Amino acid sequence: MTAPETTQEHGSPGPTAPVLQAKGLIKRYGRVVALGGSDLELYPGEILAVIGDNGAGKSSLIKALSGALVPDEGEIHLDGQRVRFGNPMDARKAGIETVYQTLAVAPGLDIADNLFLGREQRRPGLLGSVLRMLDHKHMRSEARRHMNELGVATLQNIGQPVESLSGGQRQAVAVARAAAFGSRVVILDEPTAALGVKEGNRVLQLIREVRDRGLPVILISHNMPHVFEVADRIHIQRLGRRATVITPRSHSMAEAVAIMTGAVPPPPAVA
Amino acid sequence: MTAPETTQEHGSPGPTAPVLQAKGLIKRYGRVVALGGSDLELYPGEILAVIGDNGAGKSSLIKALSGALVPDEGEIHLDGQRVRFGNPMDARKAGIETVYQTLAVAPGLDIADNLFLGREQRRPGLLGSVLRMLDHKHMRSEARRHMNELGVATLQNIGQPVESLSGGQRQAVAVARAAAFGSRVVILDEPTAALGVKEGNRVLQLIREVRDRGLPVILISHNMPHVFEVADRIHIQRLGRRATVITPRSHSMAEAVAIMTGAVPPPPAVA
Amino acid sequence: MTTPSSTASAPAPVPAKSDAAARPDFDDNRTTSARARVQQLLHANPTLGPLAVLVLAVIAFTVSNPRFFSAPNLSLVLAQVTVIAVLALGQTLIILTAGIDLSVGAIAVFSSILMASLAVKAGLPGPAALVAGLVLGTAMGALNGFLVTRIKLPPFIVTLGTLTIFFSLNSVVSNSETIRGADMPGLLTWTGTAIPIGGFRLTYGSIIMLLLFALVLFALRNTAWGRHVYATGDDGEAARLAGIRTSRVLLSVYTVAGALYAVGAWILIGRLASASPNVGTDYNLDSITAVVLGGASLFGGRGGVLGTLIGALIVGVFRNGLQLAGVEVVWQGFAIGLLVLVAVSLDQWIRKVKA
Amino acid sequence: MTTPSSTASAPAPVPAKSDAAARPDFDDNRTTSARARVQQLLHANPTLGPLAVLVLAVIAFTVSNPRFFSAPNLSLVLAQVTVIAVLALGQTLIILTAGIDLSVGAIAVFSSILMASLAVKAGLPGPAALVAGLVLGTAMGALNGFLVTRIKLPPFIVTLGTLTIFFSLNSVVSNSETIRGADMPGLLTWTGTAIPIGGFRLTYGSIIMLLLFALVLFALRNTAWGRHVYATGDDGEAARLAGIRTSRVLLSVYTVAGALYAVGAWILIGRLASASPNVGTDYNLDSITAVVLGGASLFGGRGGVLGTLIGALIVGVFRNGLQLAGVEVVWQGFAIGLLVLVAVSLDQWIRKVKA
Amino acid sequence: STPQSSASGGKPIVGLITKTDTNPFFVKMKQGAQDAAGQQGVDLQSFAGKQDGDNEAQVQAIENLISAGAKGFLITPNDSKAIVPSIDKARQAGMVVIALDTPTDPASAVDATYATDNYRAGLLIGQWAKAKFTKEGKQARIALLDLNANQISVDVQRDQGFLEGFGVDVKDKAKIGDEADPRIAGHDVTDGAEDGGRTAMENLLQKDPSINLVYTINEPAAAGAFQALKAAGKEKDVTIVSVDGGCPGVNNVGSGVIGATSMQFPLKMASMGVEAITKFAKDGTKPAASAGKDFVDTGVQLITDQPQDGVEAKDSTWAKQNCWG
Ligand SMILES: Nc1ncnc2c1ncn2[C@@H]1O[C@H](COP(=O)(O)OP(=O)(O)OP(=O)(O)O)[C@@H](O)[C@H]1O
Ligand SMILES: Nc1ncnc2c1ncn2[C@@H]1O[C@H](COP(=O)(O)OP(=O)(O)OP(=O)(O)O)[C@@H](O)[C@H]1O
Ligand SMILES: [Mg+2]
Ligand SMILES: [Mg+2]
Repeated sequence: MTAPETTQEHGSPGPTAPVLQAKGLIKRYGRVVALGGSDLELYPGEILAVIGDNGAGKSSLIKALSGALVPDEGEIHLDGQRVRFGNPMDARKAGIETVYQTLAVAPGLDIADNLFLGREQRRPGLLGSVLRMLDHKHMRSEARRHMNELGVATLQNIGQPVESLSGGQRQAVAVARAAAFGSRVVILDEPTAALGVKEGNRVLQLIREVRDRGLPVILISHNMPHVFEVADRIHIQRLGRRATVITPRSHSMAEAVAIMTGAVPPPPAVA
Repeated sequence: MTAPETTQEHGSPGPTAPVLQAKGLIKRYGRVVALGGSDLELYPGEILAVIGDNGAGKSSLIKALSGALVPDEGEIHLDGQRVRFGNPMDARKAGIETVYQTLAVAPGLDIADNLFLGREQRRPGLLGSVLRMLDHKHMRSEARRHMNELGVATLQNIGQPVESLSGGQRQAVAVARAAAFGSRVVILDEPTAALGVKEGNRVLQLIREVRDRGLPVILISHNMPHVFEVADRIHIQRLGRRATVITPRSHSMAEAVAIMTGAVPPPPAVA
Repeated sequence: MTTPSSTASAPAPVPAKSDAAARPDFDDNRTTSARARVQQLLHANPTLGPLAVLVLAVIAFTVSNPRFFSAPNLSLVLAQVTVIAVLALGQTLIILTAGIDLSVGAIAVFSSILMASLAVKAGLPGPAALVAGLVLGTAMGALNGFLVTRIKLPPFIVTLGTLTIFFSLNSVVSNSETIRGADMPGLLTWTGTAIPIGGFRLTYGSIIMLLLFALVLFALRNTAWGRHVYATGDDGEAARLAGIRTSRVLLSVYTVAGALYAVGAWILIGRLASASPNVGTDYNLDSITAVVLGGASLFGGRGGVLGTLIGALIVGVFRNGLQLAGVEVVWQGFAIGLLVLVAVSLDQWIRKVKA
Repeated sequence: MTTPSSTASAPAPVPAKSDAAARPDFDDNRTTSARARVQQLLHANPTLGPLAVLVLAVIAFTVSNPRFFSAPNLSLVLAQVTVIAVLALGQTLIILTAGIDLSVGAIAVFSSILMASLAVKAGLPGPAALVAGLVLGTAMGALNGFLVTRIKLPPFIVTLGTLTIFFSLNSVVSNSETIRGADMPGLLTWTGTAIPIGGFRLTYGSIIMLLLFALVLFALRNTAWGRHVYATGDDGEAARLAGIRTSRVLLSVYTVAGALYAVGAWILIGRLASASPNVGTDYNLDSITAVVLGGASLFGGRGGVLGTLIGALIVGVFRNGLQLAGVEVVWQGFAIGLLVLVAVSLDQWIRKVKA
Repeated sequence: STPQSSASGGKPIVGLITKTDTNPFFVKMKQGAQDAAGQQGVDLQSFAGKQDGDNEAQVQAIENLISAGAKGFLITPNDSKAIVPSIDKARQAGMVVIALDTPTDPASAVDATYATDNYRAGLLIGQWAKAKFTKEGKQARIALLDLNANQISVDVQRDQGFLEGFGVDVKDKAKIGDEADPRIAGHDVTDGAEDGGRTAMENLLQKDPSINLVYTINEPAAAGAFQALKAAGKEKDVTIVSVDGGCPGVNNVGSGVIGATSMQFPLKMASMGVEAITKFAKDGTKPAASAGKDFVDTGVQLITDQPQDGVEAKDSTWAKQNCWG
């Protein structure tokens, strides 16, 4: 596990500008308001947790950031530049890699194919450059390595279609993909929900490693111990808006939960 | 929360016969072995937790018990009688109600329709008996009540199709259904994975209430605090088999996790 | 029970009051803009898209030839779409379950031949011949359902197979000969009789058709069976896990569809005043087109019978309107193709507003 | 960082050794029973089912008439399925993306008319007419793709619309007149030329067909594009979220399919030694049948081109074999329907073994 | 026809390839051929296209007949031009080929053609209608209910023959619908079946309610058109003419549904054809075309119960004894 002191560095947004910023995002579905004017700031090198009740709009918020939904109103800024993501590919090109709550895996393809989907590796030499032939062998062995890294050791057949995997195995595939390929920002929507204790911890470790590579991470989770273990700052989403931002040092878990559920009024944002 | 002493009563399997029993279940998929001879006993009025690594075969085990998969080998006994479930309807008729990890909701139908799927309520009087007309209004208000009971208060429109719900809201629908209709055994596969802190706790409470109604419950969860909070006994699944059975009193969480991941050899089963 | 470790992840439930206090933000009945209200309307009524297309088409054709919007011509359009509408009604049920029925034309035509042959060649009295034809048509639908649910074959293949089988039995039974309505008992051709209502002439066949639509609409919306049909088509595996006997639902759907086709056969005899073994080659594509124009998804679980009725009317209006507008036969195909594309684009565009 | 509360839910990672120790239980290479090995084989090769059906059909027809299994007759069957096989190849790509193409026949026939008209009526030299025809066919496919991806219409509706549009343009361009192969440049009819190999006569058209299958097989299995086609068809929304430009994939698939249909048109000219505007009405159903018999799912994402080739051969073998067996025309439809059902049941049964 | 006989070559094989196997005309033709084959002691193998215009199925049928070693075959070509290369192949393989009902293009591609003169069939009903309208002093408003949009030869010949007979300038004789005569109210297609006939008639009537003369491609289309007229209450004022001579059609002439129809003789075509091929199989004599025409005309007979001066006709009583199905 990373030493506690490194966390100190990351936690402070200080004078640095946010890498990714959302301003007043609104998204309605008919009568339903998923986002009612939501803000978010993500600073360089930090792990920002987003917590909130079910239906608070967490997934909608990060979907807007990753191009999976186009907000009705509001702005998104990446490195200070206003960006408009029409689809997930735009965000991905900008270096934002996302694990969606619904996982977004192709059920009939196998683990390696899913891991490398959209980023397939070609054979070296003419076979690859002229015939554009895929390097199945390499991708399979890489896939096995990634899955083992996440502690998913019960995987018996790397060529299994993803639809036949257990819930946790499937989630691991999605997480491994994001961790391996993020280049600017990594967003994880409930990455440990279906994971076992060991596998969940490996993912937390991975998140720290990604942060230590210099990439800021947005982590959505209902697991308070996990959140308080890795987050530098905690964005609390409530009823489609950001209620406040706290840190694991400024507030306890019980306080965070109380703010989240509306039991106590949100304190002013930290920092 | 229920008083600790009531738990004592339930925990002891003692001389009573198991309500539901699995013997040597085997399920293979091609080269993959999902269940390698798994046993399980569920005693009257207890909450039996099933824990295990990702891919350990927990979901496969309960799918066999609920008729969703037909094991290649092995026997299932309900109240001492051997039963064969060819499909989920058979198990359901026998009073076994299940929340699957994949939720098994009809995405295009709304919350009320999903809650009452297969158990629709008809209008009183001739409209119901002759025209077999559904009582939409009643089902909707019941649905709203069930969802509120689970603490899912952010739900804005009870007529929303389930596919447009947030992850946690969707899970709440599945849990509410099982809790409302189980008559002999209730099985829950990761019912709190996508739920928030408050909603998760409500589900735990609901599980206890179901148990207090006299129904035994099987709870699969990766959330150790949850498991240790409500379980009477804990079945540890490992590599497609039952490794052992412990209780929250006999072992600590750390010990349970160590057994589950294979870090320490499984102790003999308690009781 | 409340151990220190569990507190962390499981604080005591908060008072419910706080939720209620926060509710106004999300109130269902907050004042909405006009645009939002249109959106809501469209959201609640997916048939409004096809309906708008139909209305636009009627307006356009009326402008091009005012005779189009006359009572006699509109009765004609209704009579022309009646058979297809009934067949499309059965097709809708099947498409709702994520199936497809290529045998609809074969079942309808074969049933009409059976009714007429039993009456004329075998000498059965009218009611007996009619009932026998209805039962046999239903049985053909049930055979499809049996093959889909028991042998677990894809509906496309099942109905492709039975399509050729029924058509070939049809040739054998009819000897490819038309039976004239004049030779049949009056009951069989009764569906073609029209009641004049002002300048409008409504056939009994059309009345039966409208009643069938009302019946199926009721069953889909207001009975458990209807919910099960949608659930089965939406996600069959989920429905099965939720305890729906999906095989039974599918079997019932194919059987009901067969019965509807057989009623369609009766209406067909009335419309043509004959039973001809050679009609109906386009019924498959036409019925599927009506369903899809009506907004249903071929992937199942989405759509409804009102949409199908509108879809069938759209096709009928196009065919009739183009002829009245004096479009050449070679170009009529072109125009219909174009109009179908434009119609569905329009519908898509209308739907987009709501998303 | 290691607070007491987190220990409970997050113990230190366990040494990896313990997993390895437990592994033997689950070893991939444990000795397997013969039955298990058959299961694995079927699991890995879903085309074995259709293949078994094909082999059984060949055996049955050979028994009923030994002439069936003669080199001349087998060459005939191959030549007879060549056009449908090429069209079904394009159809496979589209069905893999969960689409369907009803315009396949229209594009193929219209392309053949365009090639022939450009050569004979407009006087273009053979290669120019051929290339122009190929480009125009590709453009027709691209138009379908454009409507599917940009206007976001369902493929069924798009291709239904373009089907009628292309067929009616086809009538206009051809003036409903057949163009004789004798009047065309030799290049256009070259595909019908046969090379004798023993008693077997292999046409250049069949060779092109086999090469195209090999090419598409390679592309689907070994290129990123192939993976994207499967992912898009499997779950389009998931693929989009995973960062696949699904619109671009779909557009490419419809365009490639159009190109394949245009090559099919060339082979068609060679086969019929003429370009006739009136052929091809069955190509839609036949090509879809071949794909489905080959084991692909109409819901997308499952299936492959080898299965399609076998599916096309099954249809060809049935048609030819029944005729040689002396089955009467009226009963041939019946027999083909029955055989299709039996074939797919058999395939289903073979697959069941593996589940 | 057992597989053994065709395989062992006991009886000579004769093929019959019709346009479709659902049209009663071709069903009758097949029955005629079967009867003749029974009498002549040959093995008849029949094939059919799947619908009008289906050339490819006929090409396959020819290939299969070559493969089966047939002596010759009878064919009603779906595409007169496109079928020629396949017929050439068959003749090169030593088979004798006879076109039935519809000539090939060129007609010399086959050894002989036994056909209805479809143009004449149309001409007769045209002349009859003209005489009737002239006698009654009525101005005609004509609706033409054709087969389909493909302008296939039978469709064109009957349509243009009718117009010619009625005295309309048909412009291009090979093209339906290019006329500019104001008496023509419109064209529509029927697929030669009742439902198509009814819908087409309904729509044309809406377009022009004054229609009083309806040409139909065949009798099923005529029956459909009549229902449309009846529903509009116009069945008394409108004259329908048609082509075929099938028994239901002849009955419709008797009951006044159809004013006049041109009867053709499919049974005769078929039996003549089978005899000719059997003769070739026995002694190698090839059939020859009748002098003056490039086909053997099997005749057309106008059937009507309202005979008109100057147009030779038989009545429906005679026709009922001679109708073919
Ligand atoms: N496509 C949609 N149509 C209608 N309502 C939607 C749609 N998507 C989301 N919503 C609604 O928007 C609200 C916010 O949903 P969102 O998925 O963002 O919640 P969340 O915070 O991620 O919840 P969870 O913790 O349960 O995942 C919910 O009330 C949900 O029902
Ligand atoms: N249909 C299937 N085809 C092939 N393998 C399967 C199938 N279903 C399950 N498996 C395999 O069986 C094993 C057990 O799966 P199961 O879903 O029972 O695990 P689990 O204990 O529920 O895991 P999790 O905690 O991740 O939900 C896994 O390795 C999985 O890949
Ligand atoms: Mg969410
Ligand atoms: Mg599981």
